[in-house]
Amino acid sequence: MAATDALTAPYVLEYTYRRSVGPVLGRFLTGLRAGRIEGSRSAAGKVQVPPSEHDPDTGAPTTEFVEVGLAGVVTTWSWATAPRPGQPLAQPFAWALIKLDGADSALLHAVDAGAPEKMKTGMRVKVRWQAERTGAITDIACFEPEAP
Amino acid sequence: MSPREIAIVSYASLLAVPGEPQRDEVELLLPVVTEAVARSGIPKRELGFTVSGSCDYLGGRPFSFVMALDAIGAWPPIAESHVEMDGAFALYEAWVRLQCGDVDSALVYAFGRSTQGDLGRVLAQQLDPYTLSPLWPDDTALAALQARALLDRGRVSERDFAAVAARTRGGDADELVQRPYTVAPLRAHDRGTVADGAAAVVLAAGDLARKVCKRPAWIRGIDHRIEQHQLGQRDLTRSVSTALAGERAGVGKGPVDVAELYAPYTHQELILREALGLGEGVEVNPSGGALAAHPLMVAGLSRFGEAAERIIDGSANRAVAHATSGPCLQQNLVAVLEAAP
Amino acid sequence: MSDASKPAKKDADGEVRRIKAPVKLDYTVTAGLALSRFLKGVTAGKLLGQRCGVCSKVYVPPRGGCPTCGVGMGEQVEVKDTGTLTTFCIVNVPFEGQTMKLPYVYGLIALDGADNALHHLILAPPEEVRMGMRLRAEWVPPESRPASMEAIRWFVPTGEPDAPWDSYKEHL
Amino acid sequence: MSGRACAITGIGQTKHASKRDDVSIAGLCREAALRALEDAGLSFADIDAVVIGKAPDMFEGVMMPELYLADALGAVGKPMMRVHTAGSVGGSTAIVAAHLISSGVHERVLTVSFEKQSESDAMWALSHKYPFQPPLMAGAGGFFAPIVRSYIKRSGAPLDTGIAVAVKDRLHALKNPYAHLTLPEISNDMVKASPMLWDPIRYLETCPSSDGACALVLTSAQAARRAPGKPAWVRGTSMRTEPAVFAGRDQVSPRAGRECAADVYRQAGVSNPSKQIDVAEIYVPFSWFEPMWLENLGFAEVNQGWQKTMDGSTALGGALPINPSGGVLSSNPIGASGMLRFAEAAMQVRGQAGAHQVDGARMALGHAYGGASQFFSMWIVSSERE
Repeated sequence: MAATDALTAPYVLEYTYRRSVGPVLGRFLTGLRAGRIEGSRSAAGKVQVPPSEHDPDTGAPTTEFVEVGLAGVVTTWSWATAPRPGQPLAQPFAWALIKLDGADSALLHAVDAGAPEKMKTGMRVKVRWQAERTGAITDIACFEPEAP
Repeated sequence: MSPREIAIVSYASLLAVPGEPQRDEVELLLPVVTEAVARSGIPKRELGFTVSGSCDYLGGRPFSFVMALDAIGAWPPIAESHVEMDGAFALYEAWVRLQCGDVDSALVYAFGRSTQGDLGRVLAQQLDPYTLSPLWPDDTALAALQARALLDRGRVSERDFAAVAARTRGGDADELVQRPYTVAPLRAHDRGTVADGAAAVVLAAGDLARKVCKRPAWIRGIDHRIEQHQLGQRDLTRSVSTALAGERAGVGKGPVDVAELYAPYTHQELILREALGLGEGVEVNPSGGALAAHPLMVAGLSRFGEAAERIIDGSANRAVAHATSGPCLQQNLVAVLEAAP
Repeated sequence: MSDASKPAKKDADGEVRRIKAPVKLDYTVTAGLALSRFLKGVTAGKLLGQRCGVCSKVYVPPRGGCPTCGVGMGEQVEVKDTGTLTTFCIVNVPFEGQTMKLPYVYGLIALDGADNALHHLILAPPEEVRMGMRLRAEWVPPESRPASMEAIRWFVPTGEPDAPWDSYKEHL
Repeated sequence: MSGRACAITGIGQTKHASKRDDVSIAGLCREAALRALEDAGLSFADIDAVVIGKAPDMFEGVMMPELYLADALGAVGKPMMRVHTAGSVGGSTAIVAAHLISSGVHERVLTVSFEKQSESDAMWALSHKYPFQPPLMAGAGGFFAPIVRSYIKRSGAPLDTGIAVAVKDRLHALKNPYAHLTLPEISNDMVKASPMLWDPIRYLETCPSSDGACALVLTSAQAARRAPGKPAWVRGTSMRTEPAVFAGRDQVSPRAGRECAADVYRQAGVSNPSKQIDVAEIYVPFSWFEPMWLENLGFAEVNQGWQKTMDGSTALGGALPINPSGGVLSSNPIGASGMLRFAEAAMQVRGQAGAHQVDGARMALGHAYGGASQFFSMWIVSSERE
């Protein structure tokens, strides 16, 4: 059988899942909609953003929330030359882990920096909100350099 | 209770080359299973346990492992299990099953037709569904965060990444490092070539292994560990789960001749070498590893098979096999294989 | 723009309770070698099975391997487009992508010359459908035949006497 | 069972419902896990390894969810595995976890299975059109209804056998506070009047679609000594598989099921299952599968399983109570359904089944099956270690 003999066909897996988020993520997403970022605080005092549903050390349910800053520090980054469908920005941007002021863990999001030369580990970035917010991680449109 | 002596006694694999006729899962797997079983010298009907690894998302339809059963001829009925993970974790399940003592051999297989979809988008489904996957980060974007963190830590450079690529898949490191970025600081050669493939391994215990194989690859230690999922909660420059699994498997108890490490990205090989304490003298990924060909769900089991082959063919006495799963080396499995039980 | 930012639902107290997560993944899938041969036959109006070289059973459609022997299938065998309905169900459930008007019959058909039974639609008044009923394929016209089992639109009764129980009881 | 003794010291499950809108996927799993840990007198920190199981990832749209769940289930720094053997997965997952104990590899293992079915739609996930494949079959009911028809033809069972099972299991569910379906008004007439979906299967003869999770803590005998409650002991485990389609296949009473049962009976020293087994939780997603499995499992002669159903033997208070929890017909979080059977068997021999307790139950069978009636997993648990 020749190389081209097997039949092939396009196939699309398409569906819209409906996720219930539970109380902890619900609070986080409600905060985003209101323009506020909240993390969880563990018994040992560690602040996680996004919040964890449980204490990372003990496994106990999260009960304490802390509002953190809307700006923070890039702990590491990469540069997406050709953004893919669904990603936060259509033009080239940086993926970054961002430790928000007051948080002990870093959040993954995009940074609209224009060019990779503008990116640096340790730089400060701030939230750019979506104009219309619905209560989703995408309510944060992206981050942008704090001082241009 | 000291663990029972278990060895890899045979291995076979098939990587589909682009442009070949398009085999389906069964057609990829059937010759591989047939060859591994034939090489083991154990009649198929006598194998005590069968376990496989695969993932539905590679083809986008549920129950892919059910269709693949035709490749093994499960009749009369067989004692069988399946993990929705890399086949290396299926091998771990088989090892545990053999430790129970009532069966002496097992067939482990894996298949993955990873080229059917856009792997970058497919792997985004692996992430926290509330805060990560809605952003659709692709695997390269995340691996590049890890690579940058490693560069920032110092001691390694992008040229070191290129050197890993040059060693395992050919090319000149100085030339490779001049090429354009895909997702900076990574370039095309830093990511494994996505491939379709299948692999199978036969395990046997004690005297049966000695009977069917001249130099069985004895599993002297095996362990796996998982880490936090959120990248922002880990030190991405170190693989603590690999270090712990390696320690539990006994990697440091003797000299290592060869290591087959499942590193889908060049910089991850560097992180894994460090976590396992593998010095300059250790030959790493003579097979080309997951960089030369990266069939998901198969690449980990292949590392076990390739490492075992080096023991079986007499070219190594002590080997390390490693498999990973998840974004940026979240989960890691390590085994030590030796010529002497 | 993000295809993930669909509005979240909220309850009366305003707390976000759920999110919508649209997923769209594009694949190119293969029918594999054995099924491709069969499907090309189907578009030409032929049902080409394969016989296992070990157990001699004929499978239609052929499979990548013999399910009981775990070996590649051998000799190609053309089977008839007539057969016996071994068992069936009457579908009364609406679902997305359905092509038949409810209620309709769906069953297992042992084709003459094949050793397995295949699933397909039966076009007949549900109350008249019986186990053992003799059927024949009704093909989609050649110019519009797809490369799938849907090249056969459905099976219809031939009007022959029912097959005896012993002739199909192994195909349940 | 081979290897070291394995004890079940903790059992937990969620309240099952068509939509557990109050929890995330992790929250659902943790609800069951925390109950199992509390029952075992342990915390996440005491656990050596975690094994999770669920049916296809596409049900929730999370690929390899063990990665995302590692933190929530206390697995960070530990071994974690994910099993998937179709509908039998909940049972297989418990067996893989039991092997981690009986092999001597670990002392305390947490195993969790779940399905959050409401995040998608099972019919969509199971019936969407894939290139080159045969026309749509209308979900699991469309697949299994012809097999039920074959059973009726072969056995000559009265046509209301399925109705009897549907009523009995729903009456049992009324005694189970975790059950999804609670139909106090259930009756033969009500089942009979429900729509015929996949003739011969009526709406009320089918299982619901549920959100839910189940968790078990398994330990070595030594670790079980420190458990606050009485353990159940695993006396046998078995898994068997056969191909989905082959010439001459008996889909009504698959050989894999018969051999799986024979294997697990042998390990537990059971020569007469009807006599020696006090209660069985078997996987009955469509009511007719009770008589079919009674035969396949050796509780009844071939073609006579329906007699036990019809004479009341399988109801609570009967000679061989089947599915005192209400079974899959009352709660069906698919990935967890098998483990719920295994868990109920263990609850029965521990005497902790409350209103659905079978008096004096000492030996119980947990059973699950999946795929095209081709994957089987079973365990036998007992109040006695040997």
